[in-house]
Amino acid sequence: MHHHVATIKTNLIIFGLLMLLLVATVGAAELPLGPLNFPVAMLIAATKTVLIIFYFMHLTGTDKLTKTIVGTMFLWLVLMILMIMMDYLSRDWLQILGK
Amino acid sequence: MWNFPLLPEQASTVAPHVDLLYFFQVGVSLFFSVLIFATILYFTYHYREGSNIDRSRPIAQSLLLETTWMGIPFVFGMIMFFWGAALFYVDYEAPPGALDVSVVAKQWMWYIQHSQGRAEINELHVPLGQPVKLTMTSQDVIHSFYIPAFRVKQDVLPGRYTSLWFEPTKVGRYHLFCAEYCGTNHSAMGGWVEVMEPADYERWLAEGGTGPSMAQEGEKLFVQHHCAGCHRGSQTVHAPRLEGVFGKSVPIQEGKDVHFVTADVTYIRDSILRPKSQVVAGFEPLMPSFEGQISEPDLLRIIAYIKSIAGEETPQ
Amino acid sequence: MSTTVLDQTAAAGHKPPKPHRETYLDAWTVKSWLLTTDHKRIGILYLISITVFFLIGGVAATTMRLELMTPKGDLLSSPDAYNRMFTLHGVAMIFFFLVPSIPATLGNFLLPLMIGARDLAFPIINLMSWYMYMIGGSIAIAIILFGGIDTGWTFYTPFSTMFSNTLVVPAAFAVFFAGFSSIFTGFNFIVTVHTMRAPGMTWFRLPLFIWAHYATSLIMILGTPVLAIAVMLIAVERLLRVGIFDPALGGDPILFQHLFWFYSHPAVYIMVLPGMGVISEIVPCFSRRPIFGYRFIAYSSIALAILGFIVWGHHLFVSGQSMYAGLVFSFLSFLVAVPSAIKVFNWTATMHKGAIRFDTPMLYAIGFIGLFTVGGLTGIMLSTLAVDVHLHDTYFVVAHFHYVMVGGAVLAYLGGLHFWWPKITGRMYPEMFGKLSALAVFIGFNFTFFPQFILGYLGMPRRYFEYAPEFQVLNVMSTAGASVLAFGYGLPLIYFLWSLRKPPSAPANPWQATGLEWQTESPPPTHNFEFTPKVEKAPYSYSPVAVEGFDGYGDHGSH
Amino acid sequence: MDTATMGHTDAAAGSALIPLLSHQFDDVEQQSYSSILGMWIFLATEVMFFGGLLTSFGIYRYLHPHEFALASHNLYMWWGFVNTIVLLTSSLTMALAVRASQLGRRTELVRLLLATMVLGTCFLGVKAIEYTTDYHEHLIPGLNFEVPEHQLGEVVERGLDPRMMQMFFVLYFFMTMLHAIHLIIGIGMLGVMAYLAHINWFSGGGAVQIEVGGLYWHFIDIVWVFLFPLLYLISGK
Ligand code: HEA
Ligand code: HEA
Ligand code: HEC
Ligand code: CUA
Ligand SMILES: [Cu+2]
Repeated sequence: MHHHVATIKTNLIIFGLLMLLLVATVGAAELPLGPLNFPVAMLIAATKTVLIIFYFMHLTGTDKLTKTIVGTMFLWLVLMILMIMMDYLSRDWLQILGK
Repeated sequence: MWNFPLLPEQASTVAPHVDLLYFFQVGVSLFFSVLIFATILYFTYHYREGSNIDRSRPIAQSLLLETTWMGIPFVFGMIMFFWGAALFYVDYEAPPGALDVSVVAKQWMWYIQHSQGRAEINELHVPLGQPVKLTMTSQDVIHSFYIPAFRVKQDVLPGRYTSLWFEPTKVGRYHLFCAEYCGTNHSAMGGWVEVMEPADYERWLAEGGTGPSMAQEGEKLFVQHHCAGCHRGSQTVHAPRLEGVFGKSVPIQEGKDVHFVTADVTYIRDSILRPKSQVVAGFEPLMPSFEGQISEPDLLRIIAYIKSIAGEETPQ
Repeated sequence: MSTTVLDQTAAAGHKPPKPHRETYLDAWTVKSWLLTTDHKRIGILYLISITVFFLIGGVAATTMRLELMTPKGDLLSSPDAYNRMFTLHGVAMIFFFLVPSIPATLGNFLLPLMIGARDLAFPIINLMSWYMYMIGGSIAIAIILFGGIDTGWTFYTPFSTMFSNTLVVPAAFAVFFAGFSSIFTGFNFIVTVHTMRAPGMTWFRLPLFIWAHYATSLIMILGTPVLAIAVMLIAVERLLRVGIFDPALGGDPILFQHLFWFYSHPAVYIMVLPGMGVISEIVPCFSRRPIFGYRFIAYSSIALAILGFIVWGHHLFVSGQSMYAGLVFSFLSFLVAVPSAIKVFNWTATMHKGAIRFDTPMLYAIGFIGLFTVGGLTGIMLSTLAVDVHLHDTYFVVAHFHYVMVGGAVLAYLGGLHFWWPKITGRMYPEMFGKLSALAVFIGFNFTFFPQFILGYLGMPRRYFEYAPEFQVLNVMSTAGASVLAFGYGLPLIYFLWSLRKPPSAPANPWQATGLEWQTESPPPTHNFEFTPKVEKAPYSYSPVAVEGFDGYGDHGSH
Repeated sequence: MDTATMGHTDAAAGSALIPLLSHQFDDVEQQSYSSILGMWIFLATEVMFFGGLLTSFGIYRYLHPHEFALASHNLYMWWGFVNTIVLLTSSLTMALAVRASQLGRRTELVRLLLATMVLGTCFLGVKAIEYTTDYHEHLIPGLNFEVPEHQLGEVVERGLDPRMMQMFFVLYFFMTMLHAIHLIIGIGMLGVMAYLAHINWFSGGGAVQIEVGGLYWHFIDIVWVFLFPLLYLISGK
C-alpha cells in the first residue's frame, strides 16, 4: 500500500517523454509509411499509455493483482478487436458468395 | 393433422449427411444423459441416508478420473467438430453448372426469378437431381431462406449478396420458411418449394410463356440505363467491353498499384453501384454511380446478362 | 470451519432462539429499506423486484403458449401483439430476471456471509446497483404500458433501428441501466472477494459458490459494457437516422451481431455459473460428504468465464459471417464442453458413498444436473456447423436455451432459495409442498420443452405467430406441459409467502451445513457475525460417517 | 497483497491521522486497498465500454479507409495536438497532486487540483471550438452533415461513399462526446476533492481518495492518447 512517493523529477521526466512521443506521433503520421502508419501510431500511443500507467498511475508500486487486472483489461480489448476483425479479414477468402 | 413425424423429409443430397451426423449426436447425447441420470439414480438409491452400506474411504479427488472425463468429451467434441465442419464445407460449395436462381426478399415475401426468366412469389420450382444455386439479397431487413427438407438455411442481407445451393432428390412440395425474425408478418413469410421431374420443370418454365430470359431482360435494362452507350464500343467514352469479364480476374488500379479481383456477382454489383471504388486499370473513372436507380431484381437481371456474355470473346 | 465450530453451531441450532436478538430485519420503515446499505436487505429488495419481472415474463410466456395451441393466430389480435409478447418475455426474463437472479439476491445476501465479512466492500454502490436496476425496470414497465417493443430480445439491426416502429430507444436505455446495475454488482463482488475474506479464508477454502460468483463477476465487468455501448449505438442510429449498422446508410448489420453476442454469449454463463455455484453447495451438503474434485470445479468456473468470451460467433453461422470465423468459433465452442463436463461429473461423483437426503433443495439440484446436461449437449449439437445450419432459429434453439436457462439456472435458483430460505428469513418452508413443487417443475418443464426439440428438427422456425398445421400436436403438448410448470412455480410463491406469517423459528443451521453463513443466527444479525469467524479447514468437511483420510483438497501448504 | 493474512484487528482507536473507517472494513489498510483496487476494476469496465466504439471504428476504417481518411482531414489536427498537450499536462499536475497529498502538503494539493481542473476545462473549451467549427462546416451527422465543398470533387472523382464519411463523424462525435462526459465528471470530482482538501475534511490527508481520483483522471487521458491518432492522424495518401 505504501509506495514510495514519486519524485518531482521522475514526474517531469515522464512528462517530457510523453511530449516527445506526442511529437513523434504527429511526425510519424507525416512520413510516407504506407500501411505501417497505423501500427506505428498505435505503438506510440501504447508506449504513452505504458508510461502513464506505470508512473503517473503508480502501477510500478503495486502488487501482482493490480498488474494482472491491468494486463487483463487490455488483453480483453485486443481480444475483442482481433476476433471481430477475424470475421472481416477472412470474408471472401473462399469464392463462395456471402461467406 | 394428427400425424407425428420425428424427422422432416429428406429431400436433398446433403439432408441424409446432416441427419447422420445429427443421429450420431443424438446417440452421444443420449449416452451421456443416460449415463448421468442412471448414475445419479443409482447413487441416490444406493447411498440414501440410512441405507446400510459401506461408505468407507470415499474419494475426494482423483486426477485420473478428472482427466478421463475431460478427455472423453474433448475427443467426442473433436469428432463432431471435424465432421460438422467438413459437411459445412460441402454444404456451401456449389458444384459447377448449378442452375442459377435469384432471390430478393422484402417484408414479407420472397421474389424469385429463374435464369430462364420465369418469376414467382413465395414459391420455388426446381427440377429433380439438378444442383440449384440461389443468389440472394434483401431490400429491407435481414431475412433467412430456410428449407427444412433440404437442411439448408442462409440469412439474406440487405446491401449484399449471399448464396445457397442444394440438389433436390425427391419430387414433392416442401416448406419454405423465413427463419430470421423480420417484423410483423415474419411467420407468414414463407411458401413452398416444388421439386419436379426435369421434364415437368421444363413444362412449368414454358407455361410462363416464352418470355425473355433473365439475361435477355438484363440486356434490355443494359440498354435502357445507357450502359450500352459506353460499354459497346462508344466513340466518345473509353469503357471496357463487358464480354468475357464475368468470372475473370480484373486488374484494379489502386493509386499507383494494380491488384487483381475476381469479377463475381459482388464485384459487378459494386461496379454498378459504386463504380469508382474499383476502377479497372487503363480506364478513366468515368462511369456514373447507379446507386438508388436500379432495383434489386433489375440489378440481378443485369448481372445475369453480364454473366451470360462471360463466354464471349472481348471484341477489340 | 473446524469440526469444533461445527458442533458449536449444531448445538446453537437446537437452543430456542434468544428472545430479543437483533436481526437485520428489525427495522421496518420504508426509509430503512430504501436507503439501506446492508447487503442482506439489498438482496431482499432484489428478490422482490426480480420476482415481479419473473411474473411479467411468465404471463407473457403463458400468453404465447396459449396462442401456439392452434396453428392459426386466434388468441392474440395480431402478429404484432405476439411479436411484442416474445420480446417482452425475452427482455424481462433475461435482463430483468435471470441475469440478476442468483447473483443479486442470493449472491448479495451470502457472499459476505460466506467469506466472513461484515458487508460488501462498497455498500453504497451496492444500493446504487439496485436503483440502476429499478430505473431500467421502470422504463421496461413503462414500455409495456405504452405499447411494447417488437424486435426480439436480440435487437437485430436494421430492423430495430430503421424498421420497427415500437419503443426501441427506451428499451435500449432500459437494457443500459440493467447492464450497469449488473456491472456494479460484479465489481463489488470482485473487490470483496479479494480484500475482505476472513482470517484463514484462503482461496482454496472458498466455497465454490464464491468461485462461481467471482467468475460471473469477471464476465459482468468485462462483457456488459460492450452491450451497453451496442444498445447506445442503436439508440443513436435510430434517433438521428445516421448510418451505423444499416446497410442502406453504409453500415454493416453483422457488426451489431458481433457486439451483441460478445456480451450475450458470455452472459449465458452469467446466468448459469451462479446456479452451478448453488449446486456445488447443495450437493455435498445433502450427500453429507466433501465435494468431489474441489479444485477442478473451482478452476472450471474460471475456465468457463474465459472460454465463454471467445465462442460468441456460434450464433452467427448462417448470418453471413465468414466461413473461417465460423470454423474458429465452432471449434472453440466444443472446448466449452470440457469445463462443463468437469462440473457435471464431479457433482455426480460427490454422491458416491454419501448419505443422501432428499430435501427440496437436493431434489432441485438433481433436476438441475440432469436438465443442464441435456441442455448443454444440445448446445453442443448447435455448435456443430452443418447441424446448426438446419437448426438455427428453430424451436430446437428455443428448447436448448430453456433447458439450460429454466431447467438449469431457474432450478438452481429455486433450489438455492429453498436451501437458504431459513437463513434469509428465519422460517422453514413446508417440506411436503417443496417436494411437490420440485416434482411439478421437473415434469412440467420436460413436457413443455422436450417436444420443442422435435419441433425444431422438423423445421418449425422460432418467433412464429402462425405455424404449419403438422406442428400442432407437439405444440399442444408443450402448452399442456407449461401449465404444469406454472403450477410448479406457483407453489413456492405461495408457501414462501405463507411461511412469513409466523415469527422466525428456524435454527441457525437446519441442514447441518458447514459454510460460514450457517455459523451465524437465522436470520443473521445486522453485522453478520457476533464473533470474527476464523477458518481453519477446507470447505465441505462433512463427515457424518467419518470420511477417512479426508483432510482438505491438497491445501496442506497453507495450514 | 492478501488481506486474509493481514488479520482482522479491531478498528484502531480513533485518531485524527487515521482516515474514517467504514464499518465493513477491519482496518484502514484494507479500506484503502479496496478503494484503489475498485477503481482499477472499474477502469477495466471503462476500457471495454470505449472498446466497443473503438472496435466499430476499427472495422469501418478497415472497410472504408479512403472515406475515413478524407473525412478525418476535416478535423483540425493542431487543435487535437494542442488538446493532447493540455491533457498530458493535466496528467502531470494530477500526478503531482497525488504526490502532494501523500506528503500531506495541503495548499500545494489544492493548487494542483485546481490547475488540473483548469487544464481539463481548457480541453473542453478547445473541443467546444472544434464542435462549433464542425457545426459551421456542416459536419454534424443527424443535424447538418454534408460533404464539404472542397472535398466534393475528390469524392466524386474517386467514387468515395459520402455515407462512410458521415459514419466517420458519427463515431467521431460519439467517442469524443463520451470522452468529454467523462472529463466533465472528472472535473466535478476534482472540484469536490479540492474543496474537501481545502476545508481539511479528509481525516487521513486524503491520499487514498486523491489517488483513486487520479487513476480515473489518468484513464481519461489515456483514452485521448488513443483517440488523437485514431481520429486526427489518418493519413490517406
Ligand atoms: C444459461 C444459458 C445458456 C448456456 C449455459 C448455454 C450453453 C451452451 N450453448 Fe447456448 N444458448 C443460450 C443459452 C445458453 N447456452 C441462449 C439464450 C441461446 C439463444 C439466443 C437467441 O438466439 O435468442 C443459445 C443459443 C446457442 C447457440 C446458437 C443457436 C442458433 O441460434 O443457431 C449455440 C450454437 O453453438 C449454443 C451453444 C451452446 C454451447 C456449446 C453451450 C455449452 O456451454 C454447453 C456445455 C455443456 C455440456 C456439453 C453438458 C455437460 C457435458 C457433458 C455431460 C460431457 C459430455 C459432453 C460431450 C460429449 C460434448 N447456444
Ligand atoms: C430466464 C429466461 C426464461 C425463462 C424462465 C423462460 C420461461 C418460459 N418460456 Fe421462454 N424464452 C426466453 C427466456 C426464458 N423463458 C427467451 C430469451 C426467449 C427468446 C425470446 C426472443 O425470441 O426474443 C424465449 C422464448 C420463448 C418461446 C418462443 C417464442 C417464439 O419464438 O415464438 C416460448 C414458447 O413456448 C417460451 C416459453 C416459455 C415458457 C412456457 C416458460 C415458463 O417456464 C414460464 C413459466 C412461468 C410462469 C407461468 C410464471 C410464474 C407462475 C405462476 C406465478 C403461477 C401462476 C400463473 C399462471 C397459472 C399463468 N419462451
Ligand atoms: C458514362 C459511361 C458509362 C456508363 C453509362 C456505364 N459505364 Fe460501366 N464503365 C465505364 C467505364 C469508363 C468503366 C471502366 C472504369 C471503371 O471501372 O470504373 C466501366 C466499368 C464497368 C464495369 C467493370 C468492368 C470490368 O472490366 O471489370 C462493369 C461491370 C460496368 N461498367 C457495368 C456497367 C453497367 C451495368 C452500366 C449500366 C447500368 C454501366 N456500366 C454504365 C463507363 C460507363
Ligand atoms: Cu422475413 Cu422473417
Ligand atoms: Cu452462445
